[in-house]
Amino acid sequence: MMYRVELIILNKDGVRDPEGETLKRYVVDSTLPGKVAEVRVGKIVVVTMEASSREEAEKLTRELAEQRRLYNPIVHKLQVRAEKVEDGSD
Amino acid sequence: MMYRVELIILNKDGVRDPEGETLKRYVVDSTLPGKVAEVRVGKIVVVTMEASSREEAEKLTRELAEQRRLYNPIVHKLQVRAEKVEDGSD
Amino acid sequence: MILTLSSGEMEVVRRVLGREPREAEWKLVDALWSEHCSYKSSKVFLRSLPSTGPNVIMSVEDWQDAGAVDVGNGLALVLKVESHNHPSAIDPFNGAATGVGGILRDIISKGAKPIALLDMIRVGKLDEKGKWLLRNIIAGIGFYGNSVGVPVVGGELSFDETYNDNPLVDVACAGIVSKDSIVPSVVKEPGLRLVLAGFTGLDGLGGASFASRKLSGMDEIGAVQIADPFAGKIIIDVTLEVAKEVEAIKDLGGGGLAVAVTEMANGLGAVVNLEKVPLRFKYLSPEDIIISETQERMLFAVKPERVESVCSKFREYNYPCEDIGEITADPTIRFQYNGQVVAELPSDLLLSPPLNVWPAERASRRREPGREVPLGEALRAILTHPDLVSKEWAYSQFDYEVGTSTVVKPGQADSAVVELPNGKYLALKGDANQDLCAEDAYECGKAIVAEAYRNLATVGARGIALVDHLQFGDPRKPNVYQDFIDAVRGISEASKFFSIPVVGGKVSFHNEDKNGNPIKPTPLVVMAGLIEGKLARNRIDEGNLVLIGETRNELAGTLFSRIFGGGGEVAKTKLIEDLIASNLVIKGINEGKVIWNKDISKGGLAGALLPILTKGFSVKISSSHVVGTSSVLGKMFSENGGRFLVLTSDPQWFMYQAGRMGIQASAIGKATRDGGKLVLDDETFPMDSVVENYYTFLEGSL
Amino acid sequence: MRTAVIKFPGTTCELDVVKALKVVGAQAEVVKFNSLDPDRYEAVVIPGGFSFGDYLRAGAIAANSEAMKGVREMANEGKLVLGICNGFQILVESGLLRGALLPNINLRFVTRWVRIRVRRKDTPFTGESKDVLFMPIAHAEGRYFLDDEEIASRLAVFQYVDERGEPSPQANPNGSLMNIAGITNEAGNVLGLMPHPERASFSSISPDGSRDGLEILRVFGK
Ligand SMILES: Nc1ncnc2c1ncn2[C@@H]1O[C@H](COP(=O)(O)OP(=O)(O)O)[C@@H](O)[C@H]1O
Ligand SMILES: [Mg+2]
Repeated sequence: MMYRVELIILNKDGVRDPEGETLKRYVVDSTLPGKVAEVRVGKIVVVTMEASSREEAEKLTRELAEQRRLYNPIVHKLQVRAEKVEDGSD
Repeated sequence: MMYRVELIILNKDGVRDPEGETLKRYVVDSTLPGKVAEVRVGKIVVVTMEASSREEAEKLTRELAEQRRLYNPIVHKLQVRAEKVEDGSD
Repeated sequence: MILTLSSGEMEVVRRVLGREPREAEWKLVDALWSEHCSYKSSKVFLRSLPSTGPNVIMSVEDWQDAGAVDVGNGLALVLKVESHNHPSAIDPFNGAATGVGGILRDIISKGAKPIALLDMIRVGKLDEKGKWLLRNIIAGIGFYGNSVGVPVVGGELSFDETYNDNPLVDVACAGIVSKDSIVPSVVKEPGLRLVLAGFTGLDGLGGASFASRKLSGMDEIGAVQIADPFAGKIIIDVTLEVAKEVEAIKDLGGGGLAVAVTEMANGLGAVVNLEKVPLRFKYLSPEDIIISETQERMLFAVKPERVESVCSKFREYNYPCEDIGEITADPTIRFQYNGQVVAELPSDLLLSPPLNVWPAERASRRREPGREVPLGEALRAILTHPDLVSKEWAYSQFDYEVGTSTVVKPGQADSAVVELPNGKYLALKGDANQDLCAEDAYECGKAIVAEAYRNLATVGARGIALVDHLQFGDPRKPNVYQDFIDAVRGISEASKFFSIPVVGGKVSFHNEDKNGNPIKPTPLVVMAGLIEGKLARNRIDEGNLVLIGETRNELAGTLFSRIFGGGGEVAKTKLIEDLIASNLVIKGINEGKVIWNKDISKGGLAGALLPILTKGFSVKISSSHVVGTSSVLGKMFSENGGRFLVLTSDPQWFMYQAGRMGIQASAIGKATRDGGKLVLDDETFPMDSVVENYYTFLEGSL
Repeated sequence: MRTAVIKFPGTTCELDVVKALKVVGAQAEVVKFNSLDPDRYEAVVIPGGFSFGDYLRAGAIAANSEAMKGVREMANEGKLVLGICNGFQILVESGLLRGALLPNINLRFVTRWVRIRVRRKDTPFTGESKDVLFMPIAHAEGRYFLDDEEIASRLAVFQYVDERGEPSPQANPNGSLMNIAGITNEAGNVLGLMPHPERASFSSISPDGSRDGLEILRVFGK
C-alpha cells in the first residue's frame, strides 16, 4: 500500500525562529492584528512510499530522518504523520 | 478559542521540485531502496491564532497567504489545516 | 494548441511543404519561427552593428550562442547578455535564477569557463508587489550564481514605474577559454552522434513562444521553470570537462530540442530518436519532448567512438546522458518515436522564416514645460532617489568573491574588474538609460555605449567588445518599432566610433504593462575592456574637484525630468568628447593624478557628488566654474555625456592636459573631511538625511 | 603537507583553496568526493560551496557521504582537518565539530569583509597567527549555535569583532552565538570557520592589500 508521509521539521521551542518572527512582525500582525499568538516556519518533506501499515510508514520515515539526519536534533523537533494514499495523487 | 493552523506550501504537481529530487536520489533511495515513489520538499508555516471556529481559522490563514504573497499561486499549491489547541502548546 | 504563427506564415509553410503539417510539425515551426529564436523582426537591423575587428574571434554575424574576442596569451573572452523578463514577472525567484542558468550555459557552450556575471535589474514602484518582485529577483540571482560559484561582480538597479508589471532582469556573463579550443555551436560534417545530457520534463513547455507574446494570464503556467542550480553546477563542471572531446555544443534554451537540434545541424539534417530522450515523467508525449524547455540540459555533437567517454563523465555524477540521434547529410530534421515519424521538415524551412519589417513611425514627443524647481528641493529629490542609493542590499546577497579574482568589487567603482588567468585585468559594465530612450532612442543608443565606455575609463580600462540587449514593446506598433530601429542605429554608430565590435546580443520584444502600454524603450549594453596601464583604486579622500567636459543645459530625458517634468533639450551625445575625456582620465590614472573619479551620468553632477558625501566628506562647489550653461539646474542635474568628476591633488595638470586635448576641465571645488554638507557658492545644504537615506533606503524598504 | 581538497558535487571553492595553498607551499590537490583515500594525505580541506545544492540544510547531505567517513578517519588519527564555510557546515553536520549552523538571522545570503579575533592560539592552525584577521564571509547559513555556552566558549577559535577588536553585536554578521566565527574540536586538529581564508590570500583582491588568510593556511605548507 502507498502512504503519504509528512515529515515536519520545526525549530525546538527554545531555539529562535527568525523567519517565523519576521513573518509575524512584518506580515501577519498587520493583516490579522491581535489575533495571532505565534508564527513558526519550518520545512516539510513529503515522502510517498510503499509500506504495509501506517505505523510502518511512520517508523521507516522516522528512522530515515534519524539515520540520514534529515533534521538536526540539536535545534529541530520532528513530527511524522502518515496517511494512506487512495489513488496515488494528492 | 486558539487554533493551530498549518499552512503547507509545496510546488504544484507537474512543477519540478529539485530539492525533493536531490533528496530522493542521493539520500532516500539508498536508505529505503525501491520503496519510495516520490519525495517533495516544501515550507510549512504554523500559525497559532484566535478564531471562532476551525473554518474561520482556515479561512483567515488562507486569505493571509493570498494577500501577503506567502506563496506564488503560479508555482505552488497550498494546503491549510487547522486544529483546536487545548493547552496552547504544541 | 496555442501557436504564435500568423496566418501568412502558416500559408508559407503549407506552400513550401505542399501539404498540411502534422501537429508536431506546427509546433516545431512555431518554436523556430518565434521572435525569440528567429529574430525575424530584428535581424535586418542587427546586421548594421559593427561586428568585425582585429581582435574578434566570433561575432554576431556568426549567430552563435555567444561572441568571443582575443585577450592575449592565447586566451579568448566570451561574452553574452540575455534577459529573463517575462518569466521573472510571474515567478521572480525562479525566473531570475533560470535567467542566470541560461546565460551560463551559453558561455559553456563555447567551452569557456564562466568567470563573472553582471545583473542589470529594473523594477517599478516599491509597493507590496514591487518589493516582492525585487526581493525575489535578487534572491534568485544569488541562489543560482552563488550555488554554481560564478561571482556576480556588478550590475545596475533602477526603479521606474514603467516596469511595474514588466520588470527587466538582464544578466550578462563573461567566460574564458583558450583561443584554439573554442567549441562551435554548429556542426560541419554528417555522421556525428547527438548526445543529450539532462532529464526532459514538463516544465517550460512553450517558453519561446511565450517570450514572443505579451503577458496574458494563467495560460503561462506551463512556462514556469524551476531553477536547479545544483544540476546546473554539474552541467557546467562536466561540460567543461568533456569540451575537448566533442565537435559542437549547444545549450537547450528557448524552443528546446527542436531549436537546439535544428540550429546545431545548421543546414545539414538530423534524426532524433525521441524514445531515447531521458525523461523525468514517463507520460511525456513525443510532441512535448520536442519543445519542452526544461533547464539544465546540453546537446553535444560527438564522434561515435567518443560517445561512451562523454556520457560516462555525466553518469559519474548520477546525471543522465544518452545518444539520441545523429547528424545526417540529407538536409531534413526528423524527429521519430520508436521509428514512427513525428515530424519531418526541411532544415532550410525551419531556419529561414519570412522576415518582418514592420511599419515604423516616430512618436511625437511633446514636453510639458517644467515648473521652476527650487534648488534645495531638487537636490533632495535627486539625491534620495532610489536609483542613486547604495545597492549593497542587493550585491551583498551575491558571492562576488568566489574565484579569488574580483579586484574591483560591486559598489567600489563604476566598473567591476576581474583578474584573468593571464594576469590581465578585465573591466565590465552594463548600462541602460530608460529616461533618455523614452525621449530619443537614437541619442540614447549612442549615449549608453558612450556611458559604458566612460565607466570602463574610470578604472583605467579601454573597451574591447560589447554585447547589447534590446528591450522594447510590441514590434507591430509603429512607434515601438521606430524606437527599436533608432536605438540600433545609435548603438551601431557609437560602437563604430569607438571601434568596439558588437560580438553578441539579444532582442526582447513584447515588454508591456497589463494595459498593453510598452515599457520605456530599454536597450542595454554590456562592455568589456582591458586595463592597459594602471588600475585606478578609486578611494575617496580630501582633494580638489575637477570637472572634465562641458555641461549643457539638456535636462530632457534625465532623472530630473522624470521627477519634475519639463526639461527642454535632449542631450545630444558628442562621442568625440567621451573619447577624449576618457583618454584624459586614463592618462591621469596612469600618471598617478587621480585619487578618485566617476563619470557623470544619472543625477548629473549632483549624482556624481553623492558617493563623496556618503563617505563622510563635505563638498564645496563654485557654480561659475561649471562651464557650458548658466542654468544652475542644468549645471547640477544635466546628464549630458563627455564628463567626469575627478578628485585630485593636482587640478592644474588636468586643466593643462585638457587644454592640449581640446576639451574643458575646470577646478570646481573641494572635498573636505568635515562631513555632511554640500556648499554651492554661498548656500549650504545639510546632507545628513541624504546620507542616512543612501545607506538605509533599500534595507529599510525591503 | 600532502593535502586533499575535497570536491563534492556543488563545491565551488576547491580551485581557490588549491591556489591559496600553493602560495604557502602545500602539496594540495583536488580530490573528487567518491575517491578520497585517507591514507594518501596528511591533511584535508573541505572547501566552500553548495555541496549537493545545500538542499535540506547546508552541508547535511555531504555530511552523510562516504568521503566523510575518510575524513573522520583522518581526524581520529590526529591529521589536520579544515572546513571552510560549507566545509564548516559539513563538519558540524557530520558531528566532527559541535553545534549547528543555522540560517543567518536576517535570512539572507551575505557577502562582506569582516574582522575576526583569534581567541585560541593553541591549535596547529593558529599557533603563529596575528590577533585580528581581515577576511570575507559569504554564506546564508552561518549562525553558530550550541546549547551550551560554556563549551562553545572553550571551543571557539574565532570571533567576529568590530574595528576596535570588540565582539559587539554590530560586528556579528549573522547572529552567531557569542559572535563565534569558527571552532575547533577537543583535540584541536579539526577546525571549521565561516570566513574564507583562501579569499584573503592575495593582495590584489583584498580591499587593503592584506593577506591574513595565509595566517591560517600556512600550517599546510609545513
Ligand atoms: N543589481 C546589482 N548587482 C550587482 N551590483 C550592483 C547592482 N546594482 C548596482 N551594483 C553596483 O553598485 C555600484 C553602483 O551602481 P550604480 O549606481 O548603478 O553605478 P553608477 O554610479 O555607475 O551609476 C556599482 O559598483 C554597481 O556594479
Ligand atoms: Mg557610472
